[in-house]
Amino acid sequence: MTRPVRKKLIAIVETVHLRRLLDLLAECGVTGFTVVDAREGRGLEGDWHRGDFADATEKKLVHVITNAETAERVFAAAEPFFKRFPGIIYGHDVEVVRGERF
Amino acid sequence: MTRPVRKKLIAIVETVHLRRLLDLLAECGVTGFTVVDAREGRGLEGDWHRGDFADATEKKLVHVITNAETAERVFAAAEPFFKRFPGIIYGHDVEVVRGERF
Amino acid sequence: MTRPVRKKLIAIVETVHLRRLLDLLAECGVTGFTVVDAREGRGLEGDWHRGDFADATEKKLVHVITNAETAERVFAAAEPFFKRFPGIIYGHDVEVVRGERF
Amino acid sequence: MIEVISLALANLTSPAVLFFALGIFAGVAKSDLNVPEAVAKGLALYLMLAIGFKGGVAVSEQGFTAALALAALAGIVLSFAMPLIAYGLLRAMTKLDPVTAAASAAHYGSISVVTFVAGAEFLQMSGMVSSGYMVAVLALMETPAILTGLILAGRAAGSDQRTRSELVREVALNGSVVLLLGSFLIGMLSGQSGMAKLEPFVVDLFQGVLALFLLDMGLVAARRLSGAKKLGAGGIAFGLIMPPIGASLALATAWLIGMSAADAAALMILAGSASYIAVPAAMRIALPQADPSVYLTLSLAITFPFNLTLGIPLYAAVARLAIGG
Amino acid sequence: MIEVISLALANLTSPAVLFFALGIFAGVAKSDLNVPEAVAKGLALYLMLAIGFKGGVAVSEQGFTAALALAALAGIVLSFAMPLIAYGLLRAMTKLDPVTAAASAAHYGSISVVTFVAGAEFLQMSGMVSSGYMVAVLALMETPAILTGLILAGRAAGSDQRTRSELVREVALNGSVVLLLGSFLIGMLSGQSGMAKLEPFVVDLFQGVLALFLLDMGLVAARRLSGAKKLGAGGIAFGLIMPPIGASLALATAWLIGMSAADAAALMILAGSASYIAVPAAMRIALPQADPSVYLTLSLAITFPFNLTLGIPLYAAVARLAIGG
Amino acid sequence: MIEVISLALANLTSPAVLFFALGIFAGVAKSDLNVPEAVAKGLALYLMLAIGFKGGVAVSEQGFTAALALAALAGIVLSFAMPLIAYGLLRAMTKLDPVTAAASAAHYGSISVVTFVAGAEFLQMSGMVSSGYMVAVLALMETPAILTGLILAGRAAGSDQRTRSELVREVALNGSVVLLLGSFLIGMLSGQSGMAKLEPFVVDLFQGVLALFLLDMGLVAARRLSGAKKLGAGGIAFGLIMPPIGASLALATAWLIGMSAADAAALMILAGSASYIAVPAAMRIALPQADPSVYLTLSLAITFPFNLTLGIPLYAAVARLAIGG
Ligand SMILES: Nc1ncnc2c1ncn2[C@@H]1O[C@H](COP(=O)(O)O)[C@@H](O)[C@H]1O
Ligand SMILES: Nc1ncnc2c1ncn2[C@@H]1O[C@H](COP(=O)(O)O)[C@@H](O)[C@H]1O
Ligand SMILES: Nc1ncnc2c1ncn2[C@@H]1O[C@H](COP(=O)(O)O)[C@@H](O)[C@H]1O
Ligand code: NA
Ligand code: NA
Ligand code: NA
Repeated sequence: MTRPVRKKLIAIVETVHLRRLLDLLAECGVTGFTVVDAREGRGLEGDWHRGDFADATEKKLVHVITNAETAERVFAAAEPFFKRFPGIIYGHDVEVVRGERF
Repeated sequence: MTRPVRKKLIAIVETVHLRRLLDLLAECGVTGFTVVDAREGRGLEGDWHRGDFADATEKKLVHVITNAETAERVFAAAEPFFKRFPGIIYGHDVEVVRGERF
Repeated sequence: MTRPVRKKLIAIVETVHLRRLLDLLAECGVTGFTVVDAREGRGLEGDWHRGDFADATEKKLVHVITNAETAERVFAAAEPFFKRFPGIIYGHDVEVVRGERF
Repeated sequence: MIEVISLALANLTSPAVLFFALGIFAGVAKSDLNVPEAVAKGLALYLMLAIGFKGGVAVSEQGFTAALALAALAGIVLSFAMPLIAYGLLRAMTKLDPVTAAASAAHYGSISVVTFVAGAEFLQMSGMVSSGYMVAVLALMETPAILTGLILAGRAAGSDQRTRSELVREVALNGSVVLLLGSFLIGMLSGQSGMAKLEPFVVDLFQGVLALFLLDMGLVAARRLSGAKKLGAGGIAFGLIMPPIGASLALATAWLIGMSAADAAALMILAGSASYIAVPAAMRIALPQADPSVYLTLSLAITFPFNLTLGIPLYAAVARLAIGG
Repeated sequence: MIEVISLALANLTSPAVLFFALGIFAGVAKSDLNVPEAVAKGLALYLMLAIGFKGGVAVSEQGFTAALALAALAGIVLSFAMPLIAYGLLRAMTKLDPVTAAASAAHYGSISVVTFVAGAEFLQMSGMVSSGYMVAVLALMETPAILTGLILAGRAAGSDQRTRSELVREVALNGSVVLLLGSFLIGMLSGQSGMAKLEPFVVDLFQGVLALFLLDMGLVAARRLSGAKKLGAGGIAFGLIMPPIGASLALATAWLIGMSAADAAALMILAGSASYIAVPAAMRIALPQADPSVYLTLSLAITFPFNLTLGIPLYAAVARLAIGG
Repeated sequence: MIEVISLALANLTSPAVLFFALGIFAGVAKSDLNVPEAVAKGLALYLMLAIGFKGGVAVSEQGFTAALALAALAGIVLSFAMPLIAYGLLRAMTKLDPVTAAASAAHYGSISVVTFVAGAEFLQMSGMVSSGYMVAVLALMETPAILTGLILAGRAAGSDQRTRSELVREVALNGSVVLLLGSFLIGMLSGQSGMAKLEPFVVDLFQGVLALFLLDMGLVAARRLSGAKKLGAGGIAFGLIMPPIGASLALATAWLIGMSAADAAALMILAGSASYIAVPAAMRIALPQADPSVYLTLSLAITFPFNLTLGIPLYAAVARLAIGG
């Protein structure tokens, strides 16, 4: 059976900037998301671990399922965001059920 | 090198209904899964945050790698499930190693 | 708009072997990763739950975005790793922004 | 009268209530102050273990009595009955759909452990020492209301086998019920010799842990305040008048079965309080279509603060006036 | 004899054991009661810090003695030796593959901190005060058994360089070994003046924290009980007879080196207990092909409950009979 | 002099400092010992609640005085001023880019709660009891330095509206500021009657919780030590000389406004300490391009251990020599 295809986006963002990213998503028309705690990681800015007190470098993963146009808007808005703040964003197609939701 | 292709499914489900979903997966023939805690989210039913005591609206992410037929069965069984209970499910193709496992 | 395509890899690994896997990734040329705690799961070796004291069977999810060649090297190196230790690895294409990063 | 006011003021300046206010302030001001979820759950476990154990030790001295049995019965009847009133009021005062109204009503038949704990501290401060077995009454009142709520929602029978068994587990084997009753039994079995071992833990630390826990309750309640707009004036009014109504019913019941003023006050506090742990979880299982933001806001952001600050001293004063002692 | 039975009964009605039973009950009944993982780990850290520190302060008064050195040696020898017996029994009594049998055997050479802690409380209650340095013996017994287990599995040499270094870290620098020995040293260094500062924390709260921790142990053990079917009657029997066998060996050793009855009982408790933290982690690294559900079920769901309820009073009674005091 | 050395030695063998050393050892040796993040945050909340509350109760007895107002003013001025010196030194001693230097400088104007807490314990042990209101000074010193840091980075004005409002929240409503000042106020409002309720919690347990917390600080500091190589000799030297410089400035200020030796020592400890919670978070928001590994390593792995072991007794001795008492 073929099912509706939508975009899944994942962003990795610093906890201190999470609200800012969620607001950006909402402005782009995203209506649903799920946030997951990251434990540790490495990127251009070096290593970080959760529990290093200083939550300063702690990160979250934001999962979003949305339609193609909204995804395009998010990508466009996220590019300057992630030039300014640490983190990454990427996306790919997924099959969904109840496609009218997204 | 080409590798075997399988389906990855992700479901987001309320913690109180996690067992029910895992049983549904097992009935469909799923033999492996991994569950991750979600931290917060937004959907049709509004916002929720982990740590709001009332775990009533807390969610989990369930990751499943499985073959195409099993995935089809899961999608079919999940549709009524997620009409009844809050949450979403989606899937996409992935390359795996040790493909005979799934 | 078309965006650069990279590989996303996800590995599920026992916490006691996490460092070993991260070192393997670094040897393959991976420059960034993000680790997430898993809560519970099932596989060939049976069920496990976080908080069972004995963290002996606790697992982590490792997310990696990287280019195709590096991904190929990781897959090749991961195959013997996951024959020896419990866990799985899989991958798929994703669109990214700031593709030069990966 | 002056004494009542001075006790009410003493309540408002007790560290526990002030830490709750600090939590509300921090939450409303959007401070990043937060208590990690695991710590909050750990503190909640401690409070239930301690309150259950202390109650059990007290009963181990007094023994089982007819008064205990009567109190337990009274609590169960109140838990079954109060959702009926709550449902009627909610339907009259708000535009909530019937299922959400039924789910919310169930919360008011059940109880809030922390309200009881804070109330017990207040009673002690006022020289009104309630019986140890009121803890058992507390545990027994947690769940009957759920059944009434389901009947009101026309769902008691309609659900599938699986949901029913999940529900039984949530109702009879709910974590807080098991821990409260279990600790109560352990207190009864180990008595004074057990208390000698655990006293520094369950008695000395109690007020401090309560203060820290209430800080977190304030933060959570503040997060829920935003939901109050959705409730409307009718909903908010319900959250404020249902507690005194429940408490009045409890007073009448207490008077009927000849309770002491202190026990009557404790029963009023229980009846006036609303669940925010056991019942929401049960409602997510049995009535997933009910809107959780309604009942969580009512219980956490309206009724709990009201009881903690004004309700408890009010119930205590009325119990003393009506029953004497 | 009557005294023995009455002490055994007192053990069974101590809050700590009763909270363990409550945890088992809640787990078996599938209640949703649970202790957050972070809280359980925090409680475990507390117990190790407190037991280590108290032991160290005790030794700071007595000073290093030949008795201490002998006890340490005895513990290390027992830890190395017991897996040999355990392996033989497992191969005879069960159908486990050799590697899983070797991995499981290693657990029985090592020790369980919580069993020791509960045992120390019981001994104190029975008027048998063991020496402070038994805590050091405890820490020293944690890991030698791992080496024997690996030799039994034919793996001591076969593993790669990387695995060996991981293993050294797991064995010599295992978190619980470091915290126990570290707190022991800190207790020795800071002595009575340190104890004056930490007493309310490490002494007064101890029993309460232990009770809460055992509640969680019960929940975890109950979750593991389902694995008992897989073990079969032979496996279960092994989990019940290996502890007394280990304890008997310890008694003989204690008698040889002239230990007091209290220290002998403590050594028996250590020998009779089985690891469920340090050894499983080491086995996942060195012997990933061994089945973890076998050794975790044996250690947590069979041996631990046996020791906590019956084993401890049994060992204490035998030690007193055999050595006197 | 001999007394000074003996107090310094007593500091080094206090359980708190020894547990910090144990954490460093375990971290450097790559032991798997770790304190769950939620537990560490819970302990930090406890320490802030307890220190704030105790300070408030002390002030409730003394009342608001001119001395309090002067001390507060002195703290705020120091917090604003010290980053200027720190920035100059960093630019002279290291090759850091200006923005990272400015961000790091801000940390040294602000304070470290745990350093203050450990210092207050040391002062008490040495018979120097500082005023309760020093806790308010502590809270007031947390954030002014952030503004100076931003000005140094040329960013005070350049940031967008959104960043500014996030920053205000981080600065004025930072969790630790809110909890410290809030608990201080609650202590003032509830006074001795509140203290009677919370004493076993906020006083008796304090040293034990501090010891466990410092164990975790040691583990975290050890993880940060690897960043020290990147800092170079100049950076490390800065982390060691900036604290005494800040403390000297504080001594001069304390002398100017006529503080007691104990209060002067407390102010020196505050001035000498560097933030590792509030300021890093603010810097991630306002100056995301500054390198966090620089300021976290400086503050956690260089300055904190220095102050805990040598700085605190040094400042206390100097304050006593300079001011007498
Ligand atoms: N290639 C990658 N794959 C997965 N996660 C990454 C990758 N690069 C960066 N991250 C995550 O994003 C965070 C910030 O990245 P960066 O801005 O490069 O320091 C890192 O700490 C990682 O947690
Ligand atoms: N579009 C989406 N993208 C990611 N997560 C979602 C999305 N929609 C819903 N969710 C998650 O699923 C939960 C339940 O969704 P709902 O049933 O729509 O309230 C939400 O609270 C989110 O955590
Ligand atoms: N098919 C699967 N889908 C998702 N997660 C899996 C799957 N198989 C295994 N896992 C995860 O990987 C862990 C180890 O797998 P195994 O080596 O098969 O025991 C399991 O406990 C699960 O957490
Ligand atoms: Na009620
Ligand atoms: Na043993
Ligand atoms: Na400073």
